[in-house]
This record gives sequence, structure tokens and C-alpha cells, in this order.
Amino acid sequence: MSNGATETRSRAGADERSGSSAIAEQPKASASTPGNEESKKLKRDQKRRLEDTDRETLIQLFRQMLLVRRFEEKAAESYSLGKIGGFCHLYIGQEAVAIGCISVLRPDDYVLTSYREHAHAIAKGITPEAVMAELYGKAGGCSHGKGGSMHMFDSSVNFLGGHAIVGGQIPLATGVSFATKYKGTDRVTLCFFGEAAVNQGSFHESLNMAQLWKLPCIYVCENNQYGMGTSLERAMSLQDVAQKACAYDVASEFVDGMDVLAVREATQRAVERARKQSLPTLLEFRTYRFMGHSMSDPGNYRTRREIEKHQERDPLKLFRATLAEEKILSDKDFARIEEEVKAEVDKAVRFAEESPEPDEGELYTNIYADEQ
Amino acid sequence: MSNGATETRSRAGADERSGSSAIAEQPKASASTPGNEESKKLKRDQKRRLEDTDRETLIQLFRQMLLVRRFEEKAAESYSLGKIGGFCHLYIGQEAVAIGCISVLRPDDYVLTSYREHAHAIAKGITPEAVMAELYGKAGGCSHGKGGSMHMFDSSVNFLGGHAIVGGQIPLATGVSFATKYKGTDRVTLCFFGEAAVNQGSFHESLNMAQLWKLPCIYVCENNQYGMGTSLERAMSLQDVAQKACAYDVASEFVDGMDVLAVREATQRAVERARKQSLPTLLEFRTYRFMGHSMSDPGNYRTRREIEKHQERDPLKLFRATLAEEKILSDKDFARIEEEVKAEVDKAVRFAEESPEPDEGELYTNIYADEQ
Amino acid sequence: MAVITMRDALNQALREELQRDEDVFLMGEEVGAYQGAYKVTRGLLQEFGEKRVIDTPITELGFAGLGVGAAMAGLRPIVEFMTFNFSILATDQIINSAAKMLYMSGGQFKIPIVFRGPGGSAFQVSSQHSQALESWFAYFPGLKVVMPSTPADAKGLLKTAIRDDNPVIFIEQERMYGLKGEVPEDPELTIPLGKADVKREGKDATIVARSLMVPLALKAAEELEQQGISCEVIDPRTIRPFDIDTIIESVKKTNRAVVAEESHPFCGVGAEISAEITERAFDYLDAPVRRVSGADVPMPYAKNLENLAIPGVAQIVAAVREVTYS
Amino acid sequence: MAVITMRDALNQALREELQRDEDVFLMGEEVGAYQGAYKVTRGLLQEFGEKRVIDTPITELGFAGLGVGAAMAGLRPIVEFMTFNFSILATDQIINSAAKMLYMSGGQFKIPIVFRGPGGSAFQVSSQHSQALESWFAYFPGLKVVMPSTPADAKGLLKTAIRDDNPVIFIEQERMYGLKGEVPEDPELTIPLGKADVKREGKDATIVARSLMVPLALKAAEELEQQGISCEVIDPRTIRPFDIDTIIESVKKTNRAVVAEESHPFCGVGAEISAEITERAFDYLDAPVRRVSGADVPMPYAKNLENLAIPGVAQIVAAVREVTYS
Ligand SMILES: Cc1ncc(C[n+]2csc(CCOP(=O)(O)OP(=O)(O)O)c2C)c(N)n1
Ligand SMILES: Cc1ncc(C[n+]2csc(CCOP(=O)(O)OP(=O)(O)O)c2C)c(N)n1
Ligand SMILES: [Mg+2]
Ligand SMILES: [Mg+2]
Repeated sequence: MSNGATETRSRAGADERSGSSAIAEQPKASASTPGNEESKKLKRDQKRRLEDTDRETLIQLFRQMLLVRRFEEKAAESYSLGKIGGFCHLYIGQEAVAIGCISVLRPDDYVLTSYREHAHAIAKGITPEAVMAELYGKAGGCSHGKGGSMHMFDSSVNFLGGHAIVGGQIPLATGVSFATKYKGTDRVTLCFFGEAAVNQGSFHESLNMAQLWKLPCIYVCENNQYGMGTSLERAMSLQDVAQKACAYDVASEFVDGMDVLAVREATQRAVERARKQSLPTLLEFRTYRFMGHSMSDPGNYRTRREIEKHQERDPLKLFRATLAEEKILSDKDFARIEEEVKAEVDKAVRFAEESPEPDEGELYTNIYADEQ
Repeated sequence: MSNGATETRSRAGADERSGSSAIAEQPKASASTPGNEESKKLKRDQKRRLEDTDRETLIQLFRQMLLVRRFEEKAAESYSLGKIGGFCHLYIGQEAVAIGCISVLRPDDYVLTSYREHAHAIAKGITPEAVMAELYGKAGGCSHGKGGSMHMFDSSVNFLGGHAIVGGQIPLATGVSFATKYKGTDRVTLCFFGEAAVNQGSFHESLNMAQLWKLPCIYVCENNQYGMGTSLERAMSLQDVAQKACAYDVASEFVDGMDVLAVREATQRAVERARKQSLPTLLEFRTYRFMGHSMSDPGNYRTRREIEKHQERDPLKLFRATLAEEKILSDKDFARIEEEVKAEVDKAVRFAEESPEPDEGELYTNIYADEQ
Repeated sequence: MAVITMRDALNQALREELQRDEDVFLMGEEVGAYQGAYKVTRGLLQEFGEKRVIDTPITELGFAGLGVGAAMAGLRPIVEFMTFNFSILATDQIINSAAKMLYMSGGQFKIPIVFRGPGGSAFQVSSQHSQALESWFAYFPGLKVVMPSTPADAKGLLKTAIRDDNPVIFIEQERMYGLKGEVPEDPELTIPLGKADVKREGKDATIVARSLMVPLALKAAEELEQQGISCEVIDPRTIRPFDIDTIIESVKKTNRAVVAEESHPFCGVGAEISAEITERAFDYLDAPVRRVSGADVPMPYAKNLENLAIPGVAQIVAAVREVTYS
Repeated sequence: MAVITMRDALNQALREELQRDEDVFLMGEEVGAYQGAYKVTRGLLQEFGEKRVIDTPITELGFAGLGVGAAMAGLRPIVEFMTFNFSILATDQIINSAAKMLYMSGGQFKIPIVFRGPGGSAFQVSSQHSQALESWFAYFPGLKVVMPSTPADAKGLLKTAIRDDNPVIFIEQERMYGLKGEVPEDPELTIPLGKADVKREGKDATIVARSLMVPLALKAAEELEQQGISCEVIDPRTIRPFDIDTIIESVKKTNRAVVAEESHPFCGVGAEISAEITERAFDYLDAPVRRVSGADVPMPYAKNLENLAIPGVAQIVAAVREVTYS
């Protein structure tokens, strides 16, 4: 790593930079089996970060994390009822990443991500109604029912999808950041992808171009430790994703993705680097997916026990606990927010249910821009 | 880098492992602008290595380097006379790499490479006749005139081509080494490619699989510092190719590609690793292309001066000087070898000239294995 | 004969060929521990172990090329694409390496490899995950392309494909994995590539259908029977090599032809079949060959639009009535 | 009017459009410092600078995707493939991103991008570097595909392609860069996409030819004129959208059609044209449409074999005589 942007990483000392597989273990260990020491330390860091964040923001972060959690739970319900078709990749367990990252962006910054994008879409400003309606394949959906679960788009909030080819969004985001620089703006582009996407050639080709041309693109790897049923270890020879930045001289950080404030802090540094110096960053957030890969996942590639272990560090639970201890929110407040969020999600479902199917004529629109 | 396979590299000290762009410069400096100190040191190393190599081998190495040099000169001549068509990528200046590497292989080891493969084909055991005839597009060519300059093949000497899509041979070679391991043999696969091919996704995807599955594949990057008209610096954000192995936990070495004995020594270590431990290695040989990218290259992307500077370290000249100083070969010997080599190349041209064009019926053979 | 699903028929073929030949191995995303994204490879890891059933990283270009290299060195790889949509990332290795190697090496390196997986339309997964690519692969000399429409064909054709010394693109229809049919037990059951199958005999019109369209064409034929129109339904089964003779023979009898396909029309396999029929049986045709193809649009997500994009029995019936001027 | 080469006509189009619109930029391998592998981009780096003329690493998938992303954010990229052979590595981004983005986003994101470069047969570079891929791209709704056959068409069509709001695949024939022809000076010279051009009028037979085959078809027409057969030669120029009407009109007049192409026949553009003509003008046809296509083999290196693989005037003449029963 270079550009000294390795705060989190450098904690573990110098040999961590040697590229030996040893370090690959370190972060994995830290995230997947949180020792008592570890979590105490995390608590301390979190408290420190609390001070630097204003109350409104803290509440907003919690509210949003809760919103996307409840949204996904409802989506799962609708899916089981057959009201949502196709695949449906839920985000439960990873909320701290999308909410934390996107919370530091400006409205005119861009976001691109994969098929696991409901939370990102909502965080960037698409209404839960429009996202749910898209899942229902209705005309009121953010892609007018043509994209579905994996292809949410909204140009008005600079949410550029929703891409279903693993790794496909990485060159696209690189191009978006190329355009913002070309136009002389200081807009930043955030590109989310899973750790399994890192094995795709498109990751390699993109990071090289991004550093070669100094593009303000932030590559956010949501390392939930599984690509479908394949664990990190079974797919990657060196499992330290952040470390891979060394092959491109790109700045990188490894961060606990269960801690929304840690996510925010790291993203802020990357956004600074992008906006001020027009330089890319690779961020690895270690997180975990509590539900199956998609609704059809039997999930027999991991144990209940493993999932439960990670659920002890449920990002929502952790953050709620902190907010409570710090007396930032009372039980009454939490109850009220739960109420509001529930109402918002129910409203989204109602909207989706009532929204009409796309007009049959839509089958032949939007193929070429000319007809527009 | 890991596995401690960084002899050459570690010379430059510890910080060299930190992945900062600084090191990217170091090897470049060493190879492209050889200071007096540098070259003295190289001389010493070379002498040391002389002791460990028997006379017969030394002579054979020189003879082969001279043979492919003269072969390419003749190919250029025939091309100018319009007797060879298509592209024609000459190897002049890089002889120490193909000859050095392949000299440590067993006949049953495999070699795959790019379109710049005349020397590799000859080094692996295809006769100059068959290679020249292929350039002429004649029935006597090693691919019976169907492959041409970029697609030399000979199954009898385990030379598996000759591939014209930049980076395309890298997954192929990975698969060949997968097969040798699957079959329980200790055969090694050598895969040559240029430094520009390193930017292709296929390089990234292959090195990950090779280390993940512990495949006995040796990835040989012939870093001649240009991909067509584009210099290393203009195409690669981190120009230290060997360093990129850190992203996969693959062992790697950076080696002076103008010193045939250094090439041999490094390749021997990699072959050991592959044969004994079934592990991959990435070798970067810094070298230089004295001729144009292909016969049609105007070459206005670099100066005469730059080329001449590198020609001072012409691998053939360097090695000849050492052999002379060490009294391993006398001027008479050199003259004799020149004679023999010239005769061999002339014989190749005669063969190519006299070999018939492929029978017209050949147009429709070899499309499917069935008809065989 | 046992009645089993297309999925299980394919699974049997894979198991039998893995048992039969040590050089055969299977690789792809989630083919092992996960038992296959569509469960076609269920149980194979347990039976044959990690050496021969290999889970790969998500690197389609890489492992497709690795497979071709392994074939050059004497193995017989079966490479599964979780879906053929992802083979688009691997086309360079499939076309430039697998299809051309034998030719450009002057006959020295055959590439006995099978690229298989589900293709065609899926259920509400939108345009990046729902498309027919057979015409892409069939365009290239050097490749064979197979598309079964019944469990028995699937098993027999896959076994032949695995034993074939050429690269074979084997496309299974994602919507048909659950389709049931009788499959002979015979472990030596193989079906030659390049041999069409007359799924139903008739005299008034010829319907050429493949993959998902075969059951629909048979339904259409039944409906038309009621209306007094007798249809012959032919499933080419192999797109390359293509058994045009069986089709021409039929057309010379019926003098009318309809091609049904779920793929896009432009430069599709239907276009090739239509052109071939006209070139070879022009004087026998009482009507121009009609194509019933998938809508010429990227696949939409919404169920109602998706249904409109995929041809149904009604369109096939209408096309037959058109060519029979009834 | 100045007489210039196809190469210079393309260069003019690029220069004029770069001058006209700040959002237009050009990227690809060796397009800048090297002045283009085939010199089509000569002088552009010097005139427009490194911001707008960008040399890329050899990462076709990466920079094709980068181009599509830049288009999503409002730029109008021109992405050069050194040759279209290498676009095979980028098909995922071309098909799954460029072609489908507008549709799957419900009309929100248009992708105004041009992918251009030489395609078709080259001179003795064997099978990985010599192939025709137009049918691959034309298969997909969402893409436009253009193949000019004269310097004037090349300039006018490229300028239109760059101004088009859709992804356009612009295939220049590698062997035709040196071809000379008259080109109007007019900087506003544009030629609409989707409009065929009648290159020669005639009454006995229609020859539909594109790209490299157009000059050969015209030569064949001259020869046939001597033999008393008057041929109409139509160049569709755009493969998608395809101007079938102009062709049908001609066939209704001549009652006979031949399609000439250097591509492989199977599922090629010729198959589509043949099928379309038959579907729409069956009753006007006095003979089945004949296709003259490139050999159905990977391109061989040897000059004598390569010559046999590419259709020539003789084959076109023979095909016309066949359909005219002369
Ligand atoms: C190119 C490609 N190959 C395979 C798939 C099927 N697939 C969809 S998601 C997925 C796993 C991706 O894992 P990761 O990148 O870690 O993201 P996550 O699902 O964990 O968020 C796979 C194999 C695909 N969509 N695209
Ligand atoms: C995928 C692909 N893109 C582009 C080309 C055209 N091309 C042939 S060689 C070359 C340069 C390769 O440079 P490098 O890998 O360093 O090898 P070198 O020629 O220096 O030996 C290019 C761009 C190609 N053959 N394949
Ligand atoms: Mg994951
Ligand atoms: Mg090079």
C-alpha cells in the first residue's frame, strides 16, 4: 500500500505490508471470530467516533440501517408469497456498509453496485416505494419494471445501477469517474462489489486504469466472506483484499464493516482523496451475510453456529447498543423509530401492490434512444 | 512476495517489499540505464555463474542465442522480399530469455507463448526449417502453413503455441499445468508473455487459480518495456511486474533478462519449486526489443539513442565477451560457430523456399477432429 | 424405463462419464460443495472427490481457458457455466482457443471439451440473465452446438458430447430442468451429434423447433390436428453440425415450414434454417418459411412483459395457419 | 470533390466530430502517440491533446466498460478496437452494459458510444486475427451496426454514428483502408443510419453486398453486363437497423437475389437477408436467394488457402448466373 492511507491496516505492524500470506489471516480472524479483546477495542473506537458525529447524523444512520433491514425482511415475505419473482438478493447483515459509505456522499456523487443493491438504492435516495415496486415488476418501479431486483436505476439521484454480471459494474464506475474528471467537476464515484468479484479480470483492469489516470473512484469491496456458497478461502489465493491494491499502487484500507461509524470514517478519508487529489482508493469492509445468497439458497455450505457467531456482531444491534449506552436515544425513541420505519415499509408495499403492471406497449420501448 | 523467492529483488533492500511505487523505479533504472557500477556488478555475478555451468552447456547457450539471432535477421530479410506475409514479430535483443529459460527444461516439459515465438519454438526443439517454412506459409511448416508467424505448434516437442490474443496463452498454460498435476506427473509448464499482457484480466484470473490450486506453472514475463508503441509507464500504474505477485501470494523474482546465466539460474529455482512443491512462480525478466514491434512498426515512439543505449547490453555481445574473457571460446571457435549457424539458417531458408504450398484441399481439413 | 427430470438425466450422464473415463473432470462455479446452482451436479463431489469435481472462483475467462489448456494436455474437461449468460466473458477462449486450435495447429491439437450450462430464458431475471446465445457459437466452424429438449435426448447427447473429440457447446434450457420424461437405463445410451429427431409425424406442415420450443410446438401440433392440419415436428437437437437433410426431406413432403425459437430473430438459427430450406427446397415450397422468434428486445423483468417476449403455442399455431393459408 | 482514402475519410470524420463536440473523446490502444495501428487516428493527439485522445493499456474489457460508464455520465466516447478481433474480450460490456442499459433502466440511461476499428479478413494473419463478427453484434437489440464500403460512406456514416445516442458498432474493413474515392468537403456531411444505398442499378438480379464485397459485386456486375445480365448492387451500409425495404423493392423488380459476404455463412447476416427476402417477396422470386459467403473454416495463414477462403468476383458471377438460370 502507498499514499499512507493504511491507518486501519498499519495497526497490525510493519510485516503486514510484506505481502506474505500471514497478514491475509489477520483481518479475517479479527472479523469472523471477534475475541473479547477485539470487541472491547471496537467499542472504544466506536465511542471515540461518536464524539465526532453530530446527533442528527447518528440518528439518521440508525434510522436508515433499520429501514433497509425492515425493507429486506418485508421483501423476503413478499417473495415467499410469490409477489416478487426472479432472484432476490437480501442485504441483511451488511447494512453498516451501504448506509455508512453513502452517508458521506454529496447528492451529486455517483453510486454503482451489484445485484445486491436494494439498500444502496434507498440510501442514495430512491424511495422505498420505487424500490419495492421495482421488485414487484410494476410500472411505478424505479426502472419502470424492466430491470427488477438486480437492475435498480434512478438518474435523478445519480444511482447508476444495479448490475448483474459479477464485476461488470467495476469498469463502468471507473468510466463514470473518468467522466467527472473529464468534465472538471469534483464529483466522486462509489463502486460497490463483493469479494468474489475481485477475482474477475475486470477488477484488475479497472484498478490499473484508475491509478494510471488518477480517477476519483472509490472501490468498495463488501467482503461478506462468501461468493454464493464458496468461502473466501476456497476462491482466493491471497484472501486479504485490501492488500491487492499493492499491485496497482492504489491506496487501500481494511475496515470492520459491522461498525457503521468506522465505515463512515474510512469512506470520508477516501472521499477526501478522490475529491481533493483525484485519486482512487480500495476499501475492504469485512462484513457478513445473515441470509442466503438469494431466496433460493439452501445454505448448507455453512453452519447455523457460524451465522449466529456473526449475528452477535449484528451491525444494527451493535450501533443500537452504543446509541443507548451513550444516551443518544432512549427506548422510547427506538420504539418511535421502529414505528415510523414500519409505516414507511408498509407504505412501500402498498404502493407496490397498487402500482399497475407496465403497459404491454412498454415491451417495445427503450430499445433505442431515437424513439424517445 | 512470499516463499522467500526474492533473491534478486532483496538485493535492493527491505523497503523494496513495501509495494510503494518507489521500487517500481529501481529495477527499471537498473535495466534501462545501466550505470558503470551496475554493469561491473553484473559482470561479477555472471563470472560466478560461469563456474556452476559446464562448458558444453555454455557453448550450447551461445550457439542457440546466435542461431535465433541470425534466424530472425534472415526472417526480416525474407519478409522485406515479400516471401513472408502477415505480421512478423522479431525477437532480436531478447534472446537470453527464451534460450536461458528453456535450456533448463526437460523435453517433456511444456512451453506456451505469444506471437513473438520464433526463438521459443526453436529453443524447444522445432527445427529452424519447420519454423521458417511456417513463416513462408508452406506445407513443411510446423503448423503445416495454417498457423503462420503467430501460431507455431509442435506436439512432438511439447511446444503448445504460438497465441495471438494478448494474454490468451496465460489461462491456457495454467490449464496445461493443471493437467500435468491431475495426471500425477512432475512435468512443468512455462508460459511466456510480454509485460503489456500483465494488464489483461486473464493474467489476474490465472495467477489466482495457479496459487489457489498449487499448479506447477511458471509465468515468465518478458518485460521489454514496450507494448507496441506504449511504454511500461504509460500503461501500468505500478510498473514493477514481479511485485504484482503479492496480490496472489505467488513467489516471484525480478531478473536481468540480458544475462542468459542469470535467466537460467532464476528459472532453475522456479522449476525446482514447480517440480518439487508443485507451486507457481512469476518471473520478470527485464529486457529490450531492438527491432520494431513487428516489421511494419515505424518506431517513432522511442529514440535511436535509447535503442543504442540498450544495445550496449546486447545479451549476445555480453555473453560472447564473457566467454572470450574466460577463454571458454577462442575467436576461432566463434568464427566456426558463426559458420555453422549461418549454414543452418541458410538450410532453413532453402527448405522453406522449396517446401510446397499447402494442398488446396487442406482448406477444409482440421476443422473437426472427427475427419482425422 | 424410469421417468426422470431433465436435471437428473443430465446428472446421470455426468456421473456415468466421470465413472467411465479418469480423464474426464468437471469444473465450474458451485458445481461441488453447493451441489450446482441448479443441482445438475448433485452428489458428484461426494462420489468423485475434489480432484475431479472442482469449484472455481468467479473467473469465467480464466477457467474456460484453463479447461482448453487442460484439453490440449490430454484431459477431457467439462466446464459448467452457471448460466450461459456468463460465457460471454469467456468467448475469447471458446472461440479463439477452443474452436480454432485444431485448425491453426495444422491438426496437432484437438480440444475435447464440453462447455455446458443453462441457457435461454429464465424466470424474471431481466436482460443480463435471460438470453439465447446458440447462434453466436454455431456461427464458428470448429465448435459443435447441442440443445436437448427431452430428458432422454439430454442424457444421450451429453454422453456423446463428453466423448466427442471436439469442443462442444451444450445448452440446457433453464426452464426445462424440471421437465420429466422416460430415460432408458442403458449406461451406453448415446445419441449421435448432428442427427435431427422427428418428434411428431405429419403431412401438411413442418415445424422446426429446438429446446424450449419443442414441447410448445407439439402442443401447437395437437391444436392444429383438431383444426385438421397435420404437422410434422422436427427437433434438430444439434445446431452444429446441422442435420438439414431430415428437414428438407420433411419439407419436400409438407411443402410448408415454420421455425420456432425463443432467441432473437436477427441472424438467429431460425434465419439460417429458413435460408437453407429455401435454397434447397425452393421448388417444393408452397409458402415462404415463417419464423416464430423471441421478441427483438432485451428481456424485461416484469412478468407480463416477459410473457410477451417469449413465443407461445398461439404464435406457432398462427404461423402454421399462415403458411397453410388456412 | 477531393479523392481520398478510406483511412483519411475516417480520420476527417473523427477530427470534425472532435472539433464539433467537447464531450466526444477517443480512446484505444495506440490511437495517440503511435498515431493508430492503421493510422486512422493520425494527428489527432497532436491536435486535441491527451485529454481527448487517450492511449489505453491492453485491457479491452476494461476500457470498453470504462467507455460505457463515461457515456452513462454524459460523455460521447469513441472506443477504438485495434481490430474487432479483440472486441471478443469486451463483448460482455458491449452486450450486457451498452446494448441493454437503456432498456433495463426503463429508458433512463442512453449510451451514446461508438466502438470502431478494422474487422473482417486481413492479410495472412491467420484465424485469431481474421474474422467477421458483424452478425454477433447485429443479433442484439440495442446495438446499431455499420459497415461502410466507400470513403464517402465511411465519413458520412461515422459522423452520424458519433452523433447517434445509441451504442454503434462501426466496422471498417482492414483491407479497404487504402481504397480511394471522392469525398465531399462539407463538414456537415452525414448519412443516416438504416438507409441502404443502390450502388448500381439493374433489372435482372439483385446483389446485396456489404463492406469488402461491394467493390467485388460491382466488378461482377460489369462482367455480367458483358454477358447480358443487368445487376442491381445494393449496399445496406447499416446492418442494424436494416433497410430491408430498399432490397425488397429491388427484388420485386429483378425477381432474383444473391447475397455476397466474406463472413462465415452459418447464422450470418446473409442468412438473415435471405430469410427476410423470402418471407417478404416469396411470390416475386423466380429463384431461391443464393448466398456467397466466406469459407466455413477458421482463416488459414497460407496465402493460397487464404485466397480460397475469401469469396471473389467469380463466385458472385456464378451465383448470379445460377439464380438467372443462365
Ligand atoms: C460473471 C458472473 N458469473 C456468475 C454469476 C452468478 N453469481 C451471482 S452472484 C455470485 C456470487 C458473487 O459473490 P460476491 O461477489 O462475493 O458478492 P455477494 O453475492 O457476496 O454480495 C455469483 C457466482 C454472475 N451473476 N455473473
Ligand atoms: C487482446 C489483444 N489486444 C491487442 C492486440 C494487438 N497487439 C499485439 S501485440 C501487442 C503489444 C503486446 O505487448 P507485450 O505484451 O509487452 O508483448 P511484446 O509485443 O512486447 O513482446 C498488441 C497491442 C492483440 N494481439 N490482442
Ligand atoms: Mg461475497
Ligand atoms: Mg513488451
